[in-house]
Amino acid sequence: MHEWSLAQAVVNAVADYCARNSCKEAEAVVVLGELQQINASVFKLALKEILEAQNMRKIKIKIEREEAVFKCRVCGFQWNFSRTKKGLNASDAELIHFIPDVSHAYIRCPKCKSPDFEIVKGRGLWIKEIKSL
Amino acid sequence: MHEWSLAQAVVNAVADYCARNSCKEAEAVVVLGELQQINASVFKLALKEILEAQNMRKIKIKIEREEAVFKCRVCGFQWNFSRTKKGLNASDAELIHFIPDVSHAYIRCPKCKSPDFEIVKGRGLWIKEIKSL
Amino acid sequence: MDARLSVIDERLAGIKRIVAVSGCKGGIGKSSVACSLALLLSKANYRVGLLDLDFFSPADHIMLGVRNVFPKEEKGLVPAEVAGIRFMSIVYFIEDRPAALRGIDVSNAIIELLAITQWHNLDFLIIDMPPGIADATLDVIRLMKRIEFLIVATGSKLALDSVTKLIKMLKALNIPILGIIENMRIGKSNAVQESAKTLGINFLGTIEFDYDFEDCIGNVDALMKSKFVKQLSAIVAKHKGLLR
Amino acid sequence: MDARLSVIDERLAGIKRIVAVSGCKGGIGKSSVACSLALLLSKANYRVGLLDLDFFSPADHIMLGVRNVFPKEEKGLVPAEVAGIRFMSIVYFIEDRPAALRGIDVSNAIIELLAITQWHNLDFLIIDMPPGIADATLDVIRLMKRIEFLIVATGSKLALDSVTKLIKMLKALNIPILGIIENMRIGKSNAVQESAKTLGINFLGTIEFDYDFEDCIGNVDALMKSKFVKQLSAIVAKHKGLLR
Ligand SMILES: Nc1ncnc2c1ncn2[C@@H]1O[C@H](COP(=O)(O)OP(=O)(O)O)[C@@H](O)[C@H]1O
Ligand SMILES: Nc1ncnc2c1ncn2[C@@H]1O[C@H](COP(=O)(O)OP(=O)(O)O)[C@@H](O)[C@H]1O
Ligand SMILES: [Mg+2]
Ligand SMILES: [Mg+2]
Ligand SMILES: [Mg+2]
Ligand SMILES: [Mg+2]
Ligand code: NI
Ligand code: NI
Ligand SMILES: [Zn+2]
Ligand SMILES: [Zn+2]
Repeated sequence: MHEWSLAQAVVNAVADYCARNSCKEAEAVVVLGELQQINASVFKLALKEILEAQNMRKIKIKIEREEAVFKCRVCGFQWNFSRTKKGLNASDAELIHFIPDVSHAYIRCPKCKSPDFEIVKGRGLWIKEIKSL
Repeated sequence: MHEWSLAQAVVNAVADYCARNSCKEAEAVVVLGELQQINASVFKLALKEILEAQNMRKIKIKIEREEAVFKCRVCGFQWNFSRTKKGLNASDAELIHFIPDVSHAYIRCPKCKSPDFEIVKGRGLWIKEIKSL
Repeated sequence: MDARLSVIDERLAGIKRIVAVSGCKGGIGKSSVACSLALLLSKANYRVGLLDLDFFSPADHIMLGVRNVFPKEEKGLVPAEVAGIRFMSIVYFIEDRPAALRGIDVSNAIIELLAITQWHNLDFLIIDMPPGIADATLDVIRLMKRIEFLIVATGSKLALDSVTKLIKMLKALNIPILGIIENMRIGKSNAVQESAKTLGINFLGTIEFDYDFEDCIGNVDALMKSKFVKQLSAIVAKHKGLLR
Repeated sequence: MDARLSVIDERLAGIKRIVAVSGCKGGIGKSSVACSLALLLSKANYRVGLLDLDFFSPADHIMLGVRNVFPKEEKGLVPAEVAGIRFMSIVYFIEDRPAALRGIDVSNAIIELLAITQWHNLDFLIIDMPPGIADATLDVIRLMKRIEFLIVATGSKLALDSVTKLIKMLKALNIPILGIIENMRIGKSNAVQESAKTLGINFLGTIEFDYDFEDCIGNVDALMKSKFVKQLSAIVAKHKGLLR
């Protein structure tokens, strides 16, 4: 349930935005990058709980998903997380869930075996947009 | 005259492109980032000399310039190289000319004094486009 | 927008003091000092956290003989407790695998760790820093506004050259420096003490080269009885105002 | 598109062998071995280049007592010659200033150096690597297809843990490893030799802890007469096929 800590990060970011823009109603679009494997229902529950506890019931948070794409810095090959995910056992995937960057210890370029790849997109959680309503 | 070595890099890149695309006439757009302070006339002369020596007279190379912009990772402040350049003496500027990244030893954020800034653009030479004619 | 940055202050709010043990050069004893200091403070009944930020040569888990523990998932990750110290390290996540991490990955992993680690209330968070003035050093400076540096150096010309650069940078940024500890002294040179003077830094004391230190690694009781820890303990006692 | 990448192979074309001295952990003697090896090979009449890629603790200029030299600008930068060695280092460009370089800056600076340095013909280019498996290590692997690694380690559990990770990665990538040199030996432990065996790596020999080594730093003649260099020289002689 470490999703809670990330939900709180999102709520704080929106609260900061509202404080700066003196608004009480706002909408944020949160993107969940595939590599971090956030459990969306746990995350939504946490968001709801935190928003209520902080009296921020007028904040709406939309959730989008982004697939994870890697690009090898050595051979240029590009691939999706879904392709390499099969090779990971559940406990390795769980460790990447906590710190997505440690994927460099578990995932290799399917073409040249290099661990030197870029996480082009879909690393983890980020806020695409916040606007006041 | 270390511009010669960078001119050769550009010619090689274009030659690689031509080899891959089996063409003899091509045009490249080279961007000179301000921070690297490349002497454009020296650079052009070197390009001409190398293209002739390599029998690549049908290659056209256009040169554009890009101003250098920094952004402080600590306070978020953004500024132009022209602003901090005044504070550099000629020999410091010359060292940045060779390795633009060593600007992190010479330039500080004008607002918070941090050396932890991003070179947002205008670091150095890059090829914006190559196309066969 | 990086939401994680908005929660880091809150995660650190229960921590009274954050001390980064650094020295720019590798192999000068940063990890040895960081672990020993954490043990000493814990033994003196302070609530202590230890964060190993050297992702390439994480050493603290070996030093403390950490085995078969993992943080607890509870509104984030609650560090495992080891010899009374709340301990967080990249080894939980990479174990003994090689991890090819470019600077951008190191930075992202540090931000993630700071955003999800629930330290709760601590008197001290000791950070074991990697060598260099790269992403980890720049990120702790950027993200932990209250950070203080404890510098380790050896008397070697090579180490003094690197540490001098780090100190110059910290001073220019007005970041508090608790002082400098000389480590692995063998001869009689006063080079570290003199450098401290020239740089205007508190010289805290000397830990001599301890020929038996290697045998204590991995065993907390043995460490606590080592000459190394005894000398560090004397340094801490001598500068009581510094760490409390 | 990064044009610089298109010229690196050409810049390295005149170099017969490229040897990276590495070991993942800091302070194990990478710089001491790299400089001494360059001196030994140069004395044996090989044409030798030395590239210091540790941008945070550059040590080779101190070790070799380099002063008041700068590369010559001639169709790029031609390294200054120091004790018969063509020497390239970040210190030409930053001198004694602290340089806050994130991984992306380190990577860019390495690419720039490789693109503009005119080594001309060399029998050996020795690269003094920084600690870690970060940008510098990943870039030399990526950009220098013919690279070979010479590993340095000490008998400490901490050093062996890090070096093991590096070796595992290099082996998985099929990068040639010349072997492992044990440095700073004090006691009688065979830990390095045993690790070499377990990892299937050539164990090349031992350099003992040299209590007089520090006094030789900065003086090439003194270095050449040191016990350190004598022991390294014996290792090189014993494995003649390895470096020629
Ligand atoms: N005072 C000392 N006497 C003897 N060995 C020491 C001493 N301090 C550190 N060491 C040893 O030196 C090596 C480097 O120390 P370490 O704490 O890992 O340095 P760093 O974290 O700066 O890289 C380790 O093998 C450690 O056990
Ligand atoms: N065999 C040895 N005996 C004594 N001191 C040594 C020996 N090898 C290296 N040193 C010293 O140990 C320190 C670390 O060595 P260095 O070559 O800088 O390591 P690295 O490049 O791996 O960080 C330096 O002060 C160096 O002078
Ligand atoms: Mg996570
Ligand atoms: Mg240049
Ligand atoms: Mg350490
Ligand atoms: Mg070194
Ligand atoms: Ni979770
Ligand atoms: Ni020039
Ligand atoms: Zn690949
Ligand atoms: Zn700033």
